[in-house]
Amino acid sequence: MEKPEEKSITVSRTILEVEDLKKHFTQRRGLLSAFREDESVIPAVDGVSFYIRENETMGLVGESGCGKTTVGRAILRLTPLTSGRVIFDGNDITDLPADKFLDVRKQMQMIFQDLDAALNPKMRIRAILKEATTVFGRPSDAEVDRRIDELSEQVNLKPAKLTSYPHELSGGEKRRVGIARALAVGARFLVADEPTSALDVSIQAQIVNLLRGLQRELSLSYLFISHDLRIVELMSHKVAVMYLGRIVEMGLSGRIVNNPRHPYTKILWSSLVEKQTMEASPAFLTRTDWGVFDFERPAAGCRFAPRCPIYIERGKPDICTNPDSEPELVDVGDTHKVACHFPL
Amino acid sequence: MSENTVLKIQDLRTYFFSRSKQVFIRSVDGVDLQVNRGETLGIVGESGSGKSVTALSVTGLVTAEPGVITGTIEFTSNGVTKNLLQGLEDFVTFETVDGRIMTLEKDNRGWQKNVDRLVHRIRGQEISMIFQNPRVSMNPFMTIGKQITESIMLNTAIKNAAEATDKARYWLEQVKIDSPNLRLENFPYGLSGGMCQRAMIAMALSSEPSLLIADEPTTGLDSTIQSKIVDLLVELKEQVGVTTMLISHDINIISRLADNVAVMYGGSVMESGPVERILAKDDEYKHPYTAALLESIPDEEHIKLKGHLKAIEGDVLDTVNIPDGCRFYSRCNRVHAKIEDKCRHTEPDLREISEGRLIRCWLYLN
Amino acid sequence: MRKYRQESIKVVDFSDLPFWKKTDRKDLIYVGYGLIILTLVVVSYILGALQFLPHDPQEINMDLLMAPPGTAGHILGTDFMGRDILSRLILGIQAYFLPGLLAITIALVFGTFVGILSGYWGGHIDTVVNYFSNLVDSFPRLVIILLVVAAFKPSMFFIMIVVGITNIPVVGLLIKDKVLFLKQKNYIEAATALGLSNRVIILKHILWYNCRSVLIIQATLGLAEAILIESSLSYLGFGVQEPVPSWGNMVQAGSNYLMQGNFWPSTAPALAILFTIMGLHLLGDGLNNILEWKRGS
Amino acid sequence: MKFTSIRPIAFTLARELVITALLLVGVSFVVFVILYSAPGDPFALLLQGQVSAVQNSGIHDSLGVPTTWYGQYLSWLGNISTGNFGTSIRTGLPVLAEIVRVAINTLYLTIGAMLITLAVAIPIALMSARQGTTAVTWPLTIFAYVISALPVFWLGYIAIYISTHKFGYFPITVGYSSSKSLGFIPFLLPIAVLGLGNGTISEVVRYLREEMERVFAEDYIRTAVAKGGSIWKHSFKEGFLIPITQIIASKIPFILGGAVVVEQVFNWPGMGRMAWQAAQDRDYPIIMGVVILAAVIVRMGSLLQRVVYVMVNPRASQE
Repeated sequence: MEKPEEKSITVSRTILEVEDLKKHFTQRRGLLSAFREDESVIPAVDGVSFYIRENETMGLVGESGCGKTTVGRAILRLTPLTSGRVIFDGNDITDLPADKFLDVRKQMQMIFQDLDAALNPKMRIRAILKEATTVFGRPSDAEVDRRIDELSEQVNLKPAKLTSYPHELSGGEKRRVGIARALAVGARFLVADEPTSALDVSIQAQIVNLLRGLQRELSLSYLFISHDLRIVELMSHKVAVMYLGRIVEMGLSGRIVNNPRHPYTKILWSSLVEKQTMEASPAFLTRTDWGVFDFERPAAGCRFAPRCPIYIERGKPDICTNPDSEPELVDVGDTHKVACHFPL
Repeated sequence: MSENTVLKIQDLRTYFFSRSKQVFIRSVDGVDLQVNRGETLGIVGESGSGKSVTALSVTGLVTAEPGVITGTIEFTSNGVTKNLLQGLEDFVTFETVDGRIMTLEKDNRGWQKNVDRLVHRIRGQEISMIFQNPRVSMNPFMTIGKQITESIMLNTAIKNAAEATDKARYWLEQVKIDSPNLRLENFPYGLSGGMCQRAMIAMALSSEPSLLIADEPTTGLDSTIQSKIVDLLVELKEQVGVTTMLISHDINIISRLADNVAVMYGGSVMESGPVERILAKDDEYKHPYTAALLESIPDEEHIKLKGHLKAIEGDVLDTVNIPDGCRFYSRCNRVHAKIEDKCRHTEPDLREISEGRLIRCWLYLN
Repeated sequence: MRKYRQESIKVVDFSDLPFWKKTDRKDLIYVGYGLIILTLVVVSYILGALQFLPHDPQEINMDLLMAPPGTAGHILGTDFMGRDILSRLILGIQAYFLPGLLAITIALVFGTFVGILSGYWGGHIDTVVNYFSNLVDSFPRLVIILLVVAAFKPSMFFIMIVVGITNIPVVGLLIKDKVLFLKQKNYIEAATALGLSNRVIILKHILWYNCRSVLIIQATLGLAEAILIESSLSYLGFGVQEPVPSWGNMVQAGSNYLMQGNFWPSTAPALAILFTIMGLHLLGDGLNNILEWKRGS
Repeated sequence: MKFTSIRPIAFTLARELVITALLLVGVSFVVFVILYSAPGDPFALLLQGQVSAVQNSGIHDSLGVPTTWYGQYLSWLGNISTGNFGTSIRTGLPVLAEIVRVAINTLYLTIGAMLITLAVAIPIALMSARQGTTAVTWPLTIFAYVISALPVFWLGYIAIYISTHKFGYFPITVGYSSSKSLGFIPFLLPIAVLGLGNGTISEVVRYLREEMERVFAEDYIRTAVAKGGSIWKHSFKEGFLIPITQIIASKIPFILGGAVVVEQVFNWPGMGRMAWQAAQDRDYPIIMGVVILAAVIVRMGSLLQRVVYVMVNPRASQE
């Protein structure tokens, strides 16, 4: 086993900053819906702020439907923001006109989650990579070939696979192509959306190692989105835990696992690891009787309260369900922030 | 075959023919398994290892062609043993070239009719199944209540609708779904994945089967929901005590639920034995594949130290091009000069090396 | 009994296989037959346009009325006025071919435009397109054409413009569904993330890679429909008028003699319609199965 | 059916009725545009002497006929919304009464033909969906293609020829309402011809088969079989009921179009033949009435389809 990486985080500069990001989806219902304006609003992302420094990985973890993917897509402007600001490399890119935004696209890319849907099934791998290398500028054919060879070597893809179609590749290979495509434009910052989900464990490990190797080689920064707290911890320098559109806990990785302060983080962690850890957790955290709730609409007050074991343990205190007292992220020391009225 | 055996699978082969590539996909390629009464057999393996197809073969649910081509599946209940693949040879003829099936003829429709007759009153009544992706595995056009009631009326002595509804409510309570009365009237649409899976488990148990096949029951659910479902299954195992064949790629789930484990790779069983020995890191016998699989899962220590993960190099075995020798040879890190020739050219047998402990590896044979 | 055979142990890459190995034999038969018919139609059209016919189609031969097929000099026989049926059949293609192409072009061009518009951008455009297509679907095609006929006494080209317009929503909905389906696929999003412009994404990823097969299939079905409309109208007496031949008016004219037991003058054009329309339908369905990889993958 | 589920259906019905009304206004506008732009100003002719619902609105000139295009349109729309479709140019009789007199014949013909089409197509579709391409289903599918490509007018003549020579019936000038002495064959013949020859059988087979195959491959069907249930019962709603109503709704226009030809062949006194006659005589009021009535029938078909869809699909009422 290697020694832990000693990265001095404090000296490098901020590459991406997100301030109070909000994304509300609207759902129209009813008679002749197209002509009516009263809509039901689903806050997929409800005020998220964080920053990522150069050469750093920020992990974003949460259950499906908590809005983590939406955060990634909103940063890359694949979905319009409702409000908030995105600052990339010191420049506010929130309202950048489309043609100016192209410069940002060169530096910021995404690795998509769905293996089968992310690659055009009717294009060969070489054509997919070629398209990516020729988006900006018009390199000569020799240059393109050289670049494709270089990319496939970087992501450890067999050159023979370049003539295949996506559906002929295995899951791991598809993922590698996805990574190569993101690197092809010369991105420095990658949003990796669940890069290890839907992969077998043995392949998962390959991809994690590959992403970490690439980060070292190419000085990349990642926003690493996953539902698997284990992988997130392993990959990231800091971790944010999201619940229903909000960050409920954020801090340096290691602290999140070793010393979680939010009950939700604790539950996420204990639901993942082997039973030994489960048994070591306080009894009320592993009780099985908390139900399943409507994910679409957060409860008033603390949005985690309906599922919260502490809330039940403490006899359902009013502060947790008071609509005016939604807990804010509060620093509890060592840049560790928690949004909870009764942190562990 | 001991009296305690509920299900015994021998030399099961289920192939699919890819018309586009003109090749056989050897999805299940000589599987031997045994499930004993009251125990939970965990089958663990990566995608494409043939574990789900094995389960579908047992209940005659393989729809792609040519499907099951060889083997016996002996199912015992109430003291009667029945081969669920009775007469398979009459429907299939094949020729082998260098020990590999290259030409095959099968009367698929005749076989489907035959297998439907063989599993009649067994499928559903004696063997229940739980599938992955509960939200699409429940009929979206029927209420949860109707679906469970249908299962009860088809498979138990209860033929009265009102009684069956009461029974359905009882089972929904057993699986700890919240507000079971309301759920009876609900359609699967609008229920969360966890709730649908609970309903599905209730439906599977409601026919009071002697064998439950759970095919990736937690895949596609959130980890918090997953752990709840596993908790539920653990609890039901204690209360109901149904014999179970549990299929999963997640070793943690297997380790919590199974008594015995079979590890599958590339369509065949690589090793099997009691769970505490297979999944222990320091057992004296250890298939290199299982060892590598266990190592590639990040454990707590890894995570804390941010160590390099030990990945298994190479790709999951392509079940079209099954090698002559050991299936794991190309990815194996424990081949040494003495056995290399055998590993490359001859497939090892699945051999019992100690009580209840079977392994398919040249390291431990001879 | 079904036979499965793997020929070699070494597996060839799917993309390297010749296409007839990738597809169902049934679909190959369909497409093969369809292509033969299509070629025949196109060649016959050119022959007809160049007046390169075995006989003068208007030449009346009172000595040889209603000759059966196989008669020397008249392979397909003659009609009730002794005119050569083969020549008239070949010339009959003129009645629908160019007008049909016009209808197809209108339907495909505008349908694609409308489909992309409503699928890619959606919103109110989509609502408007939906209402438009529902509106057009409300008219039985032949009935609305009768109205147009009554109002304008139009030529076949004019009628085919109406047919083309009524087919716009059909093509539009197909393209829209395709676009909506593709929009769920991340590779369209990935292309946006890469910095490709909307124009490139629509033209390359959506139209070229994913809609060309739909459009080809719609073109074959469109030609079949043009034949049907033309022959029905000519039969009803609103299309091509005697003595100019059209498959529809040939059936009509021949039908008077059918009751007397003279099948051939009306059956020959009917069979021409039958084989052609069937060929085009089979071509469309076979191509659909092959190009959309419906089977065998 | 429980009471709670009636609300969404009533809601959909109301919604669809509004949409249908909107579309019918659109239909009338399209008809108006065609006739208004026709040479010889047939439209002004049409409005002459008619009692207009908007007569007192001041848009009329001394003749009693509005001069602006919207004036003419609104005036006409007002007329037809009160059931006044004008009078036939040829016979001088009120259009609506004329059409309604023959509409029953057309309805009888089209409904019968639809049933025949489905009766032929459904077994082929179900068989090939369940069994795949076999020695039985493949010829049947080819048969469906052949039938669909047959020109319906020729098929009609052949049918007449056969019935005349084999059975001694000569069905020309036989209509549903006129003669009852000839037995059933004269009535059934046109229906059978239209049912087989309307050109939609192969499409119906293909669509139903594909939907069935798709549903058979769904995970929930596998669950149903695994619990010992019936594959047909579980696939009935999604695989059969919904596609069938869709087919019926979408094929009504084709069958109505085919009816024009078949009524001509058999001298069947229906809307189609009336429209044909009117097109010959340029009797605009009649043909307009037929177009609008046909559109009403088509819209009713889709209304039925929507209602069935909402009744069957628990998800639709939430959308």
